[in-house]
Amino acid sequence: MTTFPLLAVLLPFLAAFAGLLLSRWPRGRARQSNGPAAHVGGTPADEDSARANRRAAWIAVVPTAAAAVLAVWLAWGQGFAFLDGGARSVPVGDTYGAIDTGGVPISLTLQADDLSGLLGVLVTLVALAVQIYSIGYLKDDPRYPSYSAFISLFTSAMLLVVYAGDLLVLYVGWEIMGLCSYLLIGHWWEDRGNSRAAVKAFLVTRLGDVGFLFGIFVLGGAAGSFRIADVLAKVPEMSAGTLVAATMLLLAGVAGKSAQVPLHTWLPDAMAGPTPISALIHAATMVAAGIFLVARLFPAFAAARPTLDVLAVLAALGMLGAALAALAQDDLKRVLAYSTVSQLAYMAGGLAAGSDTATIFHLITHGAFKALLFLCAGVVIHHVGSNLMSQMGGLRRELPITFAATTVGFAALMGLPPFSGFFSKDAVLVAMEGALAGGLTDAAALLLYGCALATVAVTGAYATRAWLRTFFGRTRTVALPEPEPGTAHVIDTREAPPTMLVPVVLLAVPAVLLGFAGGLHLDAPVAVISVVLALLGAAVVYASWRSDPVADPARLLGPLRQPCEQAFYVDHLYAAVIARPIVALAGLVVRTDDTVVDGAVRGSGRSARGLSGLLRLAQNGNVQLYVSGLLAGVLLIVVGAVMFT
Amino acid sequence: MHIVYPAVVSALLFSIGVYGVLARRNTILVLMSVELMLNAVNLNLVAFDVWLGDRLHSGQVLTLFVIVIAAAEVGVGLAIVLALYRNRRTVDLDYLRDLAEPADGPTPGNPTVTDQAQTQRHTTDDQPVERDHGDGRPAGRGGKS
Amino acid sequence: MTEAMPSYLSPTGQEIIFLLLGAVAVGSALLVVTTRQLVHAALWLVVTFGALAGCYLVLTAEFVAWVQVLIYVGAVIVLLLFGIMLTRAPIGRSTDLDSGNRPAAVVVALATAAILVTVVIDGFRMAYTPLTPGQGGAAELGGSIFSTWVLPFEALSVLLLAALIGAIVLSRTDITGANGTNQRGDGPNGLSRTDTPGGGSPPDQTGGH
Amino acid sequence: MTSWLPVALLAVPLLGAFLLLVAPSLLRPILPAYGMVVSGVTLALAVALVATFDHGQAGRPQATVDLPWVPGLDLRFHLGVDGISLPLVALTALLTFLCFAYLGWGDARRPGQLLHPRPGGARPRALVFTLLVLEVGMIGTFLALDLLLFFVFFEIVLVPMYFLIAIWGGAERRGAAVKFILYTLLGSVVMLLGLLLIWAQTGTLDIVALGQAHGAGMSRAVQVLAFVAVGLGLAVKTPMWPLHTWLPDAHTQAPTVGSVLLAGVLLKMGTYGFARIAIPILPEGAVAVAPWLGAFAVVGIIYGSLACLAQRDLKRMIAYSSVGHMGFVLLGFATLTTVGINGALFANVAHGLITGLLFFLAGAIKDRHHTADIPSLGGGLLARLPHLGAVLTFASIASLGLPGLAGFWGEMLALLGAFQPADVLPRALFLTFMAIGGLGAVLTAAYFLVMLSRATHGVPSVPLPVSAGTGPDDHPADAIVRPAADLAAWETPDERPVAPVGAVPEALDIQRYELVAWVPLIVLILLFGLWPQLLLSLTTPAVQTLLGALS
Repeated sequence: MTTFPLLAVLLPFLAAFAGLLLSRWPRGRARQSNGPAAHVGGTPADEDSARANRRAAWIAVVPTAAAAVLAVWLAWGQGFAFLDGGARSVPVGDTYGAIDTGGVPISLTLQADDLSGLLGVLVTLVALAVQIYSIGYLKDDPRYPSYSAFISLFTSAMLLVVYAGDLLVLYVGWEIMGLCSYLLIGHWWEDRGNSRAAVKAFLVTRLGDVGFLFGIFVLGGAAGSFRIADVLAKVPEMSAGTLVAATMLLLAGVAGKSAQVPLHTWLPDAMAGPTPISALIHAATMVAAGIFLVARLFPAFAAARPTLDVLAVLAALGMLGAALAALAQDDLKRVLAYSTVSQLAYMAGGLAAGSDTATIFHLITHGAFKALLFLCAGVVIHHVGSNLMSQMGGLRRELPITFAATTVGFAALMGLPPFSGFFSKDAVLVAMEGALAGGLTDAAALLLYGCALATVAVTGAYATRAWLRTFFGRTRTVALPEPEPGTAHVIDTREAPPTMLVPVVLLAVPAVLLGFAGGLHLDAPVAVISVVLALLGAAVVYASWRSDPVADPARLLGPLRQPCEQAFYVDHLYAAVIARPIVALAGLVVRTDDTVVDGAVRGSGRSARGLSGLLRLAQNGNVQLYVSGLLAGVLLIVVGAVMFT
Repeated sequence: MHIVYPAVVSALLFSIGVYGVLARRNTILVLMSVELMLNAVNLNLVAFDVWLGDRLHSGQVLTLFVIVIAAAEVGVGLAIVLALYRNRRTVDLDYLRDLAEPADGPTPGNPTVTDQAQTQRHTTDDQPVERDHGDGRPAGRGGKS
Repeated sequence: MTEAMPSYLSPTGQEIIFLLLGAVAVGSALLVVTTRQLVHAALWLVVTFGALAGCYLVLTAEFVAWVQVLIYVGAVIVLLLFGIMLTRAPIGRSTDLDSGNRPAAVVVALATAAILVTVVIDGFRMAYTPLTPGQGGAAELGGSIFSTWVLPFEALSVLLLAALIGAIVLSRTDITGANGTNQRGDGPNGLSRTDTPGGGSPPDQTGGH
Repeated sequence: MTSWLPVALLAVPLLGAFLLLVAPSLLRPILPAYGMVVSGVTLALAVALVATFDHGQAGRPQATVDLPWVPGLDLRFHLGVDGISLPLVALTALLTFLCFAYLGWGDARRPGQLLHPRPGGARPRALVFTLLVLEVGMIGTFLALDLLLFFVFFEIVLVPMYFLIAIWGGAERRGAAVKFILYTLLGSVVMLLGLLLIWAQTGTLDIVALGQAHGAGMSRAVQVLAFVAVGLGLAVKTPMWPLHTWLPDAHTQAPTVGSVLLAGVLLKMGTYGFARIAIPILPEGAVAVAPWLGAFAVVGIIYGSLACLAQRDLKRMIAYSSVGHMGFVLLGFATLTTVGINGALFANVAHGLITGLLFFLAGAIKDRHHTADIPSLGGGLLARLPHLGAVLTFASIASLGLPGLAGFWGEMLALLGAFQPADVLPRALFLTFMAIGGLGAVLTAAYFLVMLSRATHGVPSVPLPVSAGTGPDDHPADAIVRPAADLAAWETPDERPVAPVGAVPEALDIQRYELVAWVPLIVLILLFGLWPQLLLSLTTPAVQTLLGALS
């Protein structure tokens, strides 16, 4: 049992390497001969790449399934005790060695306690769903083996973060996740837009991670060890200053990874990656890592009051701004991306309010229904061929199963009663209301609670808008271009291949039932208020949609629409304030390096040659000049001799 | 007889000779100035010989030898001047600038002479030597000027 | 020394003659190096050497004086005049006899003069010797040359021979040099040769002018 | 202990080089194999040295040889190896062997393999001779335990590297080679003055004795002066920020093998000098100069990263990245703590492996496209040469310091050292250094990813003809020419004007000789990345003895 965390981490890790190296091995002719014939179906190249894809699929899915089983077993061992605040059970895990850095040692410990058990289950299940889904989604993609390998690598990195017992081991997993998100966002790197989005994602998270590393240094320095258990044990003895500094720096990492306000700009652009990736990485797991970290080190954060206030303010701004932005987006995936930013800010608010159990409960339910929404969006996009909602409509008849699943997802997102979202959001709202009394400084608590309620309404609005514009209204059928003579269009009238639909249905189940796993303790007034607000938002959008089904309900925002669509021009601000000046500075550095520093070196060479040039002038061939010089020299010597002897 | 007088006279003669050598343009005048310097030396030798009352008269004997050598020297000097005149049409020292450094000197780009570029030897002759044309054709016969 | 050393500032009769001759020599030497006419320079040189011969006489070195007159005035000046003639130097006033190096020359010359004169005066202010005639006669010198100085004398004759041959080789154009090249251009008598004489002289690689 | 190993390590390459002079005709036909054999034997000896090394006492110099060399001046031929120099000796032997494998594997006719005589004269025999002499100099520097012997080997390295750049280099190789050798010689002269000052003050040249004495017998002023002098010489070689301008020129003009050894080993000799000579022997000097060293190091990090961001030439960019990485190493040394110096030594070895691989790749790309100018590569390397693009991505990610790969641990420990510098050093100053170093790490990630996005991503905008097979067994060329319509679909809003490439690139993906040279590096990068304890267990005890009073 104690080696399960290690196995859970190692299995996907080995799967990644196996997928990368073995999927096409032995290197038959497949690799070389994907020549022009590749586009005409049925050539040996296609069989080879199809065989490679099948083998890569198996290499990817089986280890993830095994890891899922291990994770469930571990969580079962911990008794799912975390959610109902039960007694913290004994963590299961082992230390596999220590790195002696000469100062604070790094110990390679992997352990699963109740919190990480839960997260482990969420990660492995969503990863399994996405792997299976991707088989159908990227059926004839030549780079599927590397894609599935990177997903396995991501899964192992996320599990490393979840099961890490040492802060630096957690940091290693943390950064490898960033790398995988870079590689997967840039999966279709032919289009430079995707490549740029990937670079942006990596750099913004990397900026946050530097702050995160410094936070770890502060904690490690203060506690004398990087082990999480030791750090948490030493928290009461740490000075307030160290704690605030450490938690604020950790907050930078959290903001980077969980796309919180200052460093959130990368998440909407990350939608350039394939949809399963958005589902796995940018909805359920990686973005949740930040929240998980705060929950993991919650005693440290709880003791640092100023940090919680800052977190509350950032969360408030984040949730409302992102929700409004989601209301004005035309791209379905960007709507869901901004919705994720908003929900994460929601969870951050929950943490700031002082309740990590409610937050983790909402994290898990959100992971489930947001992954569901993304996978459904994938099916819709797969069917329509474009992300833009303006080109969708009336799909409820063509995609019945997806319609049902999406309805469940949006209902859970809005927090309507029977679905899981209602219970977890309610728990967070209760925590925020509780914070009004103590926990936070009054202004921050008030702002937080106010924004939370406003966000519930706006969430209802954008969820309904997306729902209506996608599945209702007139179907905009786009005529396919005239087929080349002799070939006919192969229309796949079926909704989506089973490999895509099965995960969707599977994920719909927790989206509905997960709410009841949280112990069913409801707070009536808060629940009623949230449902009323959600339905109010939905009603307003429904009314404006009813009046003109074709037009975009976002027109309700009026003058605010354009800023909301551009997410309040934060991107342009960063580009103008950070990106462009750095590139200009780089150009300046190269110029100065060439003229000043190198100039000095070349200059010294030139001046030496110049000096020699002067001396050469004396060699003008005039013999008399030489003799005069000679005699003058002799005279000087004579004078010297006479004078000094 | 105070030895100071001949010594001063010879010193003056010597420096006049130095002036002549350094200032005169015509080579023959330079030779004359050299003769002057030699005579200054001779005067000195004789003066000191007499002053020291040398039994071997080494001073005066040396003066004789110097006179002989001076004569030989003028002979060879003038032969050189003639050869110089025959080749250069002039005997002015100012125009004989062959010892001068070439104006361009080693190109600043690559201070060391690259081995590929075959060094074009500067000839002392005014007439540039016909270089071997790239296509291996031997240099054409120099036209008579 | 027998009588008290007279200061060099009050010269006796001999010294006055010597000073006069010295002044003539220096004056004519100055004219040699400053005259504008080339041939006058040679002639002033004759005056200088004559004055020097006088000086030798005053210093009781008769033999040297006569040798001086004989060789210097007789042979060297004549040779120089021949040189002037052969290089067809301009007769009469020619303006540019002084080269660009004149200022440096003046400085160096004055410096030399100043140093030598000061050192000599400082060193030999008190040096005085009575002149006894007859010391510099031919007999005396002959005896010493052919007794103690025989070896240099013989060496000198070899030197003269070498100088003679050198001068001949340099001045004759039909004697080929070591690498088979000979200086083309005008022959010994100064006439510029218009074309290569027949096949006689070897093909010229250095391409004369 | 086997004290003959260090001598053998020097003798084998020297004999190899000497044989080349003595029997050229005999060795010419088997030249590629000969190079590999000699460097292979040296590698085997290095591995033997690692195996027989007593890991328990890594602090104590082992396998020492101490023979009188110049009795008059009591100079001693004193060799030995300890925790600090062992990894570097092994790294040198490995990189040299990989260079020979790169040059000579297979029929040695492929692009980048200079060992077959071709028109224009690649002078293969001279190349093997130069590389072997270079190897002697490099290994000697790491083995020397006598100041003058260290200096002699430090100088021996310059001459072969000069010829390597001047003869087999690129277009303006002569200027670059001259600048390289003059700049480094100037630095070395200043270092020599420092060494002589130490010799004059203490009367001994033995590094081990001086190290244990920890600057006894030398006043503070003398120690500071000597540290500055020795430091300057080493800083030129490292290179430290203001003294770095010889590096980009040398690298852009050096041949692939030259660049690998220049970046992989020669830069390490500068930093090794700090660990072996400057800090242990002149502790008070080190304490006085450390803040300045830290400042220059940090400026170097930012300066190098910014310079890389605006570079167009791939090899020049990697050269500037070396300036940045060496900034981290110097920052580690400046902290004067065990953690910091451990980090510096780890980053040293990691940089050798990673930048060695990067320069192999840059050379491979340059040999295929006949240009290293990133825009004129036309982008889309992953489409045209997928394996080469994949390895380039791997190397770049390793170089930007991704945890799990070797590049991370060195930089992280250097930053950790800067977080808690030696208590004699100003804490606030080093915290700002740490912050700036962190920003430098972000900038490093920025320029590598921008380079990757420009070079490997996008659609190859240069149409690929059928490449003329250079070898009989060459597989039919895969002319991946996408239909024009498809190209138009992917609008490529690349902001860089893409200049059409003159000579058309050959579409040969990774060849066997390249695989042989690169796989060991990749494996080692992964190994040290996943399990850094391998290296840290060696350097930690050695660094503790080195710091002595300070730690």
